[in-house]
Amino acid sequence: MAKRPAKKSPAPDLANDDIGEETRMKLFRLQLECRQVEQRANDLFLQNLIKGTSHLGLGQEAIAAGFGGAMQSDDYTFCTYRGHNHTLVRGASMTGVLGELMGRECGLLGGKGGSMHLTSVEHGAMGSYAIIGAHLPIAIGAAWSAQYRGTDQVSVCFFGDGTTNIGAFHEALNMAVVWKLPVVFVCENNLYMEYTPISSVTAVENPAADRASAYGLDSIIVDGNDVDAVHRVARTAFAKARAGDGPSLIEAKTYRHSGHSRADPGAYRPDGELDAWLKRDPIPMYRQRLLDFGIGEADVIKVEKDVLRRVDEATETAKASPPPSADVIVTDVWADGGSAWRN
Amino acid sequence: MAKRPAKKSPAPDLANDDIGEETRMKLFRLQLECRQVEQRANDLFLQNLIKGTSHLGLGQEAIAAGFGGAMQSDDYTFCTYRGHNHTLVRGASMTGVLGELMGRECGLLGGKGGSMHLTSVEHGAMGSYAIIGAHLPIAIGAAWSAQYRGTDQVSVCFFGDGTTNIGAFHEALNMAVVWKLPVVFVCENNLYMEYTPISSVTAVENPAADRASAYGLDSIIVDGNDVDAVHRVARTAFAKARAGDGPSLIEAKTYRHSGHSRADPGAYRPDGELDAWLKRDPIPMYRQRLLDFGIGEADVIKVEKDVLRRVDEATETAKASPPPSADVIVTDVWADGGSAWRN
Amino acid sequence: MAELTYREAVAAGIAQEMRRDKNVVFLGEDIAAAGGVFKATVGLFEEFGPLRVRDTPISEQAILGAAMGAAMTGLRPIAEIMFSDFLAVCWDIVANQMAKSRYMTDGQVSMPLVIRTANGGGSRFGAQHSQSVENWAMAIPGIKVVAPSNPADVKGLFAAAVRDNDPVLFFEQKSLYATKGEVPDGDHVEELGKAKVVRHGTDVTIVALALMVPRAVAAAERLQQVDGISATVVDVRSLVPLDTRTILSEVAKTGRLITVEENPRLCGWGAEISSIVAEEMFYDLDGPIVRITTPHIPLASADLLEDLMIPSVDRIYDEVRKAID
Amino acid sequence: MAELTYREAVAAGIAQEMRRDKNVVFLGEDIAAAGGVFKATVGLFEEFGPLRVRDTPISEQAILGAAMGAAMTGLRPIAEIMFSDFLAVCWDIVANQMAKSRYMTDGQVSMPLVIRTANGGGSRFGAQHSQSVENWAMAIPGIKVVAPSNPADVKGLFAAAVRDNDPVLFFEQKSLYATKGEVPDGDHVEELGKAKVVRHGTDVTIVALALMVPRAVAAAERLQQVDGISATVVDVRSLVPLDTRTILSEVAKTGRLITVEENPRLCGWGAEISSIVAEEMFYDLDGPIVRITTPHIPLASADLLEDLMIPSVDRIYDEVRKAID
Ligand SMILES: Cc1ncc(C[n+]2csc(CCOP(=O)(O)OP(=O)(O)O)c2C)c(N)n1
Ligand SMILES: Cc1ncc(C[n+]2csc(CCOP(=O)(O)OP(=O)(O)O)c2C)c(N)n1
Ligand SMILES: [Mg+2]
Ligand SMILES: [Mg+2]
Repeated sequence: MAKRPAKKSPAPDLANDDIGEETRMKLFRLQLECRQVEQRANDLFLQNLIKGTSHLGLGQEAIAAGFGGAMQSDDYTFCTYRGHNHTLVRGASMTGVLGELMGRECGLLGGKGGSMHLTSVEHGAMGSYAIIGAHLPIAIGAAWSAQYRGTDQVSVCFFGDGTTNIGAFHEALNMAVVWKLPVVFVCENNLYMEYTPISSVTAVENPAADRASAYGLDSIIVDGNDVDAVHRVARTAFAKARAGDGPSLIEAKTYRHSGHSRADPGAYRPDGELDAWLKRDPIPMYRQRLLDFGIGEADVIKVEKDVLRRVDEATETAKASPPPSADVIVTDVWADGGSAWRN
Repeated sequence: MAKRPAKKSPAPDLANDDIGEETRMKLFRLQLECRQVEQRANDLFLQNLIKGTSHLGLGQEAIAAGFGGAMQSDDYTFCTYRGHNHTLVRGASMTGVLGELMGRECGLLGGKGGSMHLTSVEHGAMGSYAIIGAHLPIAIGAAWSAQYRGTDQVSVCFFGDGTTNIGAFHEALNMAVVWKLPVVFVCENNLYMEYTPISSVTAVENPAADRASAYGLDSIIVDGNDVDAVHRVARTAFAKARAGDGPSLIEAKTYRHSGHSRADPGAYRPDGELDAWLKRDPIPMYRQRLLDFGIGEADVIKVEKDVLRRVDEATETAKASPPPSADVIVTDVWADGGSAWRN
Repeated sequence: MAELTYREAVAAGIAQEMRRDKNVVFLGEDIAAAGGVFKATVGLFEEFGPLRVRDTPISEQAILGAAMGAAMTGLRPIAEIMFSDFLAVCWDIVANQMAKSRYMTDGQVSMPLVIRTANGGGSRFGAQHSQSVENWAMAIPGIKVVAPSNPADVKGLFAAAVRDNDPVLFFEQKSLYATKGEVPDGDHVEELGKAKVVRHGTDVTIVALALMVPRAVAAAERLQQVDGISATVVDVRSLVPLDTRTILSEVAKTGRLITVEENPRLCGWGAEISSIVAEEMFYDLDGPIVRITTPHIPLASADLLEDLMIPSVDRIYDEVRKAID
Repeated sequence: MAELTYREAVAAGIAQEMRRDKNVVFLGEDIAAAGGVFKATVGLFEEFGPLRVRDTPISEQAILGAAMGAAMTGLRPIAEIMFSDFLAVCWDIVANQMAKSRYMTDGQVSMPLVIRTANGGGSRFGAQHSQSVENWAMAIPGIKVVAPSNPADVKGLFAAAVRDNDPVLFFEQKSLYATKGEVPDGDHVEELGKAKVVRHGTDVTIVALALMVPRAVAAAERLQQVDGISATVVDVRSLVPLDTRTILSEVAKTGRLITVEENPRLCGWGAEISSIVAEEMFYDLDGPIVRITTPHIPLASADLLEDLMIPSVDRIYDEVRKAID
């Protein structure tokens, strides 16, 4: 675990705790699962067991956990190539995630999709999309479907700050509002596109929040490193969506601890920036909060050990899984299970 | 000429006239040229002399004239398929415009482009674009070029209300602001896309103006049927652009008198809507203003006759022009003048 | 049987499927209240109401994205892209998303949707509103591609497209909207991936699609009458899946292949079929394979120029005769 | 002569042109301060400064639109689209605008610009970051299409592309970035539209592009050594303009044609070349034309699967041998 931050959290208002111990433990566990799986993924890179690219969300776990922890099991998640966390918090198997990164048969996608496309439809994780912007309109389609079918499902769409500058963002936001769809757009503002600071290419300071009014939406900014805060805005937005009151656009301020992708050492970051954000690492911060709320350290350690054990097991299972058989190349292009384009 | 509106204009403040007689006469003449050429185009349809589609800007002339009258000769205009007016006000020949609509050799584009693509590069009319949104990013490119070359040219981009909902709008606005480009975006809000009211598909009331803040721009709305008002916002925006202070986004409220295109009778418009707007027809309104400002009716009539004569002449010349020779099919795909894709 | 226009058959096809299955929904620009800019969707809004027939903003990425997200979650959307040229503004959703999601997710994601669009030239709309882009779609693995040549096929192939569980790009030829033909009443469903031999001959096999089919047939009639050349005409109907069996067996009978495409020359579907035949039937051929196409040039708008660019009956007749001589 | 990587040759090619002509400007995502995500543009920002080498937002339509508007008004922009798959999000600007404006305006508009983009597979990036889409571009009249196979051609063809007055899509193969080769010093300019015969043979002509060229050459060497089959290998280099003269004359010498494409099977450039040969050289052929391609399936990401999909030396060797037997 990373070092606990020096600054002590303010004393919690125990009487006014709107979140509660059970949810807190869940949010902690979800964050930890993300962190441990991704750190393991990083180790597996270094052992050359992961061949393709990979985009870690280290440091951004509070967003995935805060929203994921507020979802119903039949809600829909749409996320990006930086989507390990969002997929995991829906309940997708760690083995499936690590296996996919390693290109093994046990992978969530059988080795066909890779790190950038994690999907687990049975868990509502409707896909990780690797072309910037595309999944925003797709997410509104799932929300439209829920609305049409008369369910109370919500479609939640995660994307980065850089994504706010592409056309599909604009089209999706407008149509979602016009059709009053149950969709929640979550911009994870980690200050950078790949290597370029978002501030150098964006006309406004808050790339999502300052655009909300262009769609008649409220401007919502949340501390993306505070899982409680994230959880609260999530609950509010979901309630609004389920009540038929339409979409929300939320900007969560955060930071990624590693480079953009596996290939990136992150040299473009000014000195001290990473350190400052490491002091606000969501996981040790939240661990401290649990203790401040009177949760016993033994209980916390139990979760930590349990998560680590499960990640260890998943790693071994995934490592033991064979590479996909060549036969799968020709399956599942079409609904009939095959790939024939001619008779 | 249409009937003069019943309501008398307020008495003009002659002492405080920031526009002046000469400019006023020019703005009047420009509007009239647009009106007469397009009415002629309509007549030519009915005579089956125009084969393709055509999108008239009848009723929207004050916008083309107000901006066109404020441009320098080396400024750039980018407009849409509804671009006859914007092309004419830059000085493109009436014969070339009518000839192109009729598919004649004398057409601005030699019959290759048609009504939707009028262009006259020598007059700064850099093209009419028929796919919604595309020319907004293209217009920023011309502005970037002017900025890079250190000229004081401005790039002016006209588009409709419906265009504010497509992705390219968003991308162009953001990049124009980030690069502080000398570009002026003019949204002609005529209340409709093709047949669908813009209000039914847009998240905000003013499709352009209510989005300005999403790019850190001022929200500017102008009466698009009042050429003086249009001319004033044009001058301000151009001065800002030439001073290096970046783009403007202007929403001009207006109405098209005819259907979306030749094929459209406009049956979707509520009863009385067209009549109400015809009372605010920019051209008779402006004619009255000229008289109110003390300009002699004889001078006004002289302009009217002169424009009509020129349109008559252009019509005859265009009619007399042969259809394009088949040889032109294979010219000008490439810069070498030809179309060969192989040796 | 009723005589319908190609345009009416579109509305009839959509209505048939919407009546059958309430998960079929329809979205696009100006398609609802106004009945579509080609008047091909008249009456649907009135019959099925605003929840099932929805007007959209001018946001093609949102239109197709919405269709895709809905298809992934239980609906069977039909999306209109007004002119096929506009597929370029939302090509990512077609080529990178719809086409690949099922495969990339190892079959987890289902994508039962249809994109219908007005394709092709002949309306003097100029280079940005007249393209024949069915070959763009054929080049993308994971998309089915259909292009009917007559009203009965419009209805029958459309029904098949809606009932298919894969994304189908359905190309309607603008110049055919006003043409008429007999259309079977009631539930009329064709099979995707079946070509149709619309004329039987012995000397040469002409393979055509959409607007090129009636033109090829007319050229074949003239070849018969004037030159005594007997031509088979195959209406491909579906580019993906492609009925190579029918094409190959018809070529085997005549020993000669000529393709007639509206798309511009390079990398058209005619090249694909030509290359299949050149690879698999080389020894059955009695002469070169000839492709008749629009030249590899943007389309001009003036009527006279446009008519010279898109293969006409005259040109098909001339080129086939020259090839067979 | 210096030995450069393909990646270094990109930067060298851009630098050469920017030094020569101050109207050459360069824009794209992460290309400036960061030197590009493939490190193919390292040093340019430092040498030419922020006015000529500009980082953009993630706004591909704005990137290409800006390039187009600038090209129409006196500049000669180079635009980067990071991965060629992303051309789908800005395809309208390429296919409907850049490609058609000169023609539609009867030659009034000039369009001297280059789009460079990382194309193709082999990096285990999955179906949305590995496509070989040079055939998308070839299908559009009005776009020139270039794809170099080695560092010298990168520099020489890039210079030609920048100096050309038409829009050029310049495809760099990702898997070649790390490969090395001798590159002429100083002003090095090749001609667009000239194929190169990279190996002379007598039994069969193999036509290849980009990454398929070194693989075809390796397969040809093995065919020679193991089977005594003597293969010509033609590096197409430029799909538009296409050097049919060289291709046809090499096919005439061997009587057999095999194309090797990385793009998925349907409507690839191999089909186009096959159909040209089947039409114009039918009587010179001694056997079927064979196309070797990636299957018509989205690319899988796992290394093992991806390697089985893209034509390998082994597969080229096997298929040529089988065809010639
Ligand atoms: C259309 C498109 N353009 C460019 C890219 C390349 N790309 C991948 S991630 C990325 C940066 C995205 O930044 P942001 O949205 O802030 O997300 P983050 O990576 O920070 O999570 C870019 C430019 C892409 N995948 N798709
Ligand atoms: C990308 C794209 N989608 C749709 C169309 C069809 N279309 C042409 S004009 C038009 C309406 C445009 O409305 P608006 O921007 O308000 O301009 P107006 O016609 O009112 O001047 C539409 C939908 C198109 N040309 N391009
Ligand atoms: Mg970011
Ligand atoms: Mg409008």
